[in-house]
Amino acid sequence: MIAESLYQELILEHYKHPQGRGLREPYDAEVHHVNPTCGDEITMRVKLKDGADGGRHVADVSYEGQGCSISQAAASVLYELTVGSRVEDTLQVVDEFTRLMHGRGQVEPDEAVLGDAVAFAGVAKYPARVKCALLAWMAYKDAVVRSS
Amino acid sequence: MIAESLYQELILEHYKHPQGRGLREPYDAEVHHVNPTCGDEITMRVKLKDGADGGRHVADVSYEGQGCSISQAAASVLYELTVGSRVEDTLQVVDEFTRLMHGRGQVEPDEAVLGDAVAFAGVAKYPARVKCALLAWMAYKDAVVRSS
Amino acid sequence: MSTTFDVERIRKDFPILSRELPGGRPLIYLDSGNSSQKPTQVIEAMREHMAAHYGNVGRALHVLGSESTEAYEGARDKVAAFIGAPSRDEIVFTKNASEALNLVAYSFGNPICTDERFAMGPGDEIVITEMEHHSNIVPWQLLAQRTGATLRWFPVTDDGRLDLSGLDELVTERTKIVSMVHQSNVLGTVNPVAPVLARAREVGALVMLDASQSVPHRKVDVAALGVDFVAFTGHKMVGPSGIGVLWGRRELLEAMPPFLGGGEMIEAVWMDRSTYAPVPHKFEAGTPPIVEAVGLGAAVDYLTAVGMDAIHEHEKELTAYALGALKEIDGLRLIGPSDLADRGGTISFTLPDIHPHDVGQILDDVFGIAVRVGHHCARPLHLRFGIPATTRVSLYLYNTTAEIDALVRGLHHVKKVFG
Amino acid sequence: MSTTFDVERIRKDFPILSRELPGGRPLIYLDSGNSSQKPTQVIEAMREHMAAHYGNVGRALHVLGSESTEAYEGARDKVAAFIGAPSRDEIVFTKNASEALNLVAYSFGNPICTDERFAMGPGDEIVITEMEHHSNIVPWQLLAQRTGATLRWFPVTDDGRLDLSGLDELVTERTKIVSMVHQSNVLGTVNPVAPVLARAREVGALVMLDASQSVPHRKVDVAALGVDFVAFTGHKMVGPSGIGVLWGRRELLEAMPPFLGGGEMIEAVWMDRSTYAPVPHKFEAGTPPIVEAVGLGAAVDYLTAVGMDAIHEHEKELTAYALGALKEIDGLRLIGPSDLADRGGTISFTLPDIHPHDVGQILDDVFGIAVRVGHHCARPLHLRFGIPATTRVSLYLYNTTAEIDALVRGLHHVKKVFG
Ligand SMILES: Cc1ncc(COP(=O)(O)O)c(C=O)c1O
Ligand SMILES: Cc1ncc(COP(=O)(O)O)c(C=O)c1O
Repeated sequence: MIAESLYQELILEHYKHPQGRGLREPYDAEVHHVNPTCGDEITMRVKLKDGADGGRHVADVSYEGQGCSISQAAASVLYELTVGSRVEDTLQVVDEFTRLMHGRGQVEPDEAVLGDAVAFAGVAKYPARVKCALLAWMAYKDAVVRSS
Repeated sequence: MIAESLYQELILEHYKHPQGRGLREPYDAEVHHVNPTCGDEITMRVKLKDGADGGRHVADVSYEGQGCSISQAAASVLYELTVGSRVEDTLQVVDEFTRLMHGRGQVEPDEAVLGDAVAFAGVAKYPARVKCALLAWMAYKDAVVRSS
Repeated sequence: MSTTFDVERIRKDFPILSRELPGGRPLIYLDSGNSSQKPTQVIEAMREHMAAHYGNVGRALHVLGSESTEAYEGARDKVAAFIGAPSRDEIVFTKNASEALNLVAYSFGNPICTDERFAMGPGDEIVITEMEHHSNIVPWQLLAQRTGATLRWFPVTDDGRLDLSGLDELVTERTKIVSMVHQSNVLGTVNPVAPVLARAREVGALVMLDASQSVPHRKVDVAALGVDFVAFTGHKMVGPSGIGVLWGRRELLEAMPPFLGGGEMIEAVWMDRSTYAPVPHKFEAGTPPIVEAVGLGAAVDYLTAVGMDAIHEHEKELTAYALGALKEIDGLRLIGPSDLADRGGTISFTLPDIHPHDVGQILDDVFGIAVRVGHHCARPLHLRFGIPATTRVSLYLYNTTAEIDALVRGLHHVKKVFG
Repeated sequence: MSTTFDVERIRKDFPILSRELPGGRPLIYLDSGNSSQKPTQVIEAMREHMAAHYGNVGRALHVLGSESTEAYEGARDKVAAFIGAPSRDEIVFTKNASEALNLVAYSFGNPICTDERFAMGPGDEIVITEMEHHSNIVPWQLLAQRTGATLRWFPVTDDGRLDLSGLDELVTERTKIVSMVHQSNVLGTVNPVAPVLARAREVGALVMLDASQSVPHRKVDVAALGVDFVAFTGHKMVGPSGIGVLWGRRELLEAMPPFLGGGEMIEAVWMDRSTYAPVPHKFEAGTPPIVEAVGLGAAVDYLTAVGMDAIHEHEKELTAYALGALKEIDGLRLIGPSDLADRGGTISFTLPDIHPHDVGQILDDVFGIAVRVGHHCARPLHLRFGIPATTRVSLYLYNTTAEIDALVRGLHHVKKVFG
């Protein structure tokens, strides 16, 4: 059954138990993104900080949103993959994730970069759902740009 | 060949040698009718008079027009059938002619009423040409109404 | 099921219904409110026309031109008879229902037109309802923005009915037109036309019905309804895409300014001015949807042969069955009337903590069940119910109780996945 | 005939061409400028889509919805590539070329839009030409009437060319848009775009091309042309009725106000306001011509496979042959250029003292030859030449020199009947 490839256990887990959800202070930038075709929405705040290594690090990502399991789980996974990491590294994850989503199921995901986000590989085969998976990630990218 | 039924010898004769053509004085009413789909036009004048029998008679029908052989020949035949006749009788011809034209080729023409106009029977099978055949006759009916 | 109505025989007419989806799933199509499937009779009429009779209409004297013109105008006759139009000349072919609604909206506030009824400016009002499809909202918003007129609307009650309690305050001497949906594409509600029409007549307002969801499903008689304009669309009534219908009272169509300009809608053209063809051609600029009209004519023939009353009866039985069966899904919230009175076979609902997109996706992926999920082009109605989206099941003549059973099984599975 | 171009093989693709007309006449179709015939490839693509893949586009997540969306948006890709559009998002599907022209005309003088380029009022000017199809005249007349702007036009020379001698006086700082036909549907003339465009750019006017008669017959590259808008229509390019195309520069399409309001053209809707979808969807309200887009995509594939250059070459040879052959008809007056430079395969003429309707009728009745007679939706052009109507022969990829021979025989017969 095809659905198995879309609704991975990991996605369902994150949907049912979202990580880092809620809007928190302090933050450098807040953005609100909407997916007009299906009405999914997310409000996301990003707080950056200087790391011990001299680079910029992600101090916190907090969010509120509504939407399908894919869009909600994506935000939860994003929280886990970004908080505590170097900003540049997280942007590399965004790029790799975007590439995977636009690959129509033909792109081999780079697990080393993507980590848990690799569970979304199946979404790429569903053009109508790609935007759901990308919503949080696009919001994140936007918020990081506005934080700098 | 189907065309034979449309382009009767009599129609071609009237087209090549139109009877009563030209605009003449005096007249009671002048009308201008146009067939917008094919651009056929006719200007027609009607002069009525009181007949010896007490009824109204057609003293003259004069016209100028441009258009296809069907529309031009129809005006010429109309001239021959109306001038000198009782107005009521000519209106009966108009009605019978109209009925024939709208009959899609299924109506049996009343030759006694129609006279030479029966040559147009074939036109009824060509919906696009029916308006050509009717142009002069509708103008005539209109002009008679305005003459009274 | 009624004895004269043989749904299995009908299903055979729709080739797509025997299609196998990828992975060997059968197709269970419960999305006819979005667009209906087409019977072989329609598909073949279109193919045959293109393969043997096609020519442009109106303009050509030759055999193909005559055959196409006859087929095209013949479709107009069929549609006129189907909806009880007093005259075939009151049937305007558009590209879809949306164009028909826009055509009427653009008739207002046009300086070209001096008819008082179509004047529109500040102080004038347009009345719609909160349960409209976007296609009966946005054209009026745009009109209000262009002219400075005010847009107002009827609210919707908690059980999905039109709230007419404020009728007299809403429809007033300021109202130029009331445009409302005949049957809601979300709630299934069939709206009462008579009281609104009576009030509109009292104040001299015109009334337009968006019948996109009623004409395909029940006998609609425009003369009996007594309204001024009716819009509907071919693709929802077993006809092709690319064609819609505006019916309007002749006298109004004649008073309205032209909308789209071009070939076929004219009487005579000079460089600096034009005169226009009589209705309906005045509103059909350019080459019309010829093959689509042929298909729509065949669709009307098909629906008539099956019988609109029989179709309506079948859908009613299916709807009763579905409303009953869905009760067994824990927590399912119906958005729309739960009784059968004045409602069609469109059933929208939510499931607690499961987003409709996930419901639709699993139904489709696992069971081949096609439903629609989202706001169904009726976002304001969803806002009114405080929900971003619903799952919508919409039934038609070819659906069966077995398909509803499959739906219920599917919904149980969805709940298990997210349980 | 060129060696790679096998017209007999091509003719086999068009089922209607082997049809026998009533009375046993073969069909000789010389009316493609009015509407072209459809190859099996197009007819089958449409049939197959309806029989196995049909669903509404954009809105549905299920298998059929995805397949239809992919086919519909795939057609957009094909059309974009076919005309060299810089972006697929610049292709707007309309119902025909007329709607595309009206869409642009309605973008001007709309109070909703604050972009200076689309402002239109008294003192502003619109420039067209005397050789336009009514579909590129009436929309601008209506616009001028709505806004108080002034409509002006290029005259036509005796040999059927655009008279550009007054270019600088006609296109001035007051001009907001110049809209002209790329290839005349009566004269066959292909108009020079570059000088008009250069002048328009000097004065800051926009330029629209009505390419209804060029896109089907020659390689048209919108980027190379450099204009702002291009309109054309499916049914003249071996595609179905019910679909047309507007190409526009993205930046302009984005600046324009919405035209038709409704489902699919929105981003979000509240009762009192809406935001709109990005182009091209902003201009595609309601259910689009889905099956028709599939057919148009197949048409584009077909034309591309045959090769637009080969088609153009074939038509050029046919045109040369026809212009030569028609010379032998006594008194025949050609309306349009007699040389092959910058002209397509559309040949209009008059015969002394024989009305075109009679010519067309006899050609059709006796020989099965389909030509078009009348003013071909270009009445002002006919007025300019002082004639009410012409007989028009329009050639396409499936025509042969033998058919032109038959035409010449037919014309001799016509002259005999009226001799
Ligand atoms: C030059 C020209 N422009 C516009 C049109 C209108 O096209 P459509 O009838 O598809 O709207 C035509 C054909 O009828 C045409 O030949
Ligand atoms: C109630 C209602 N009105 C209008 C429309 C618009 O119809 P179309 O998409 O054919 O323009 C629809 C369907 O989409 C509808 O359900």
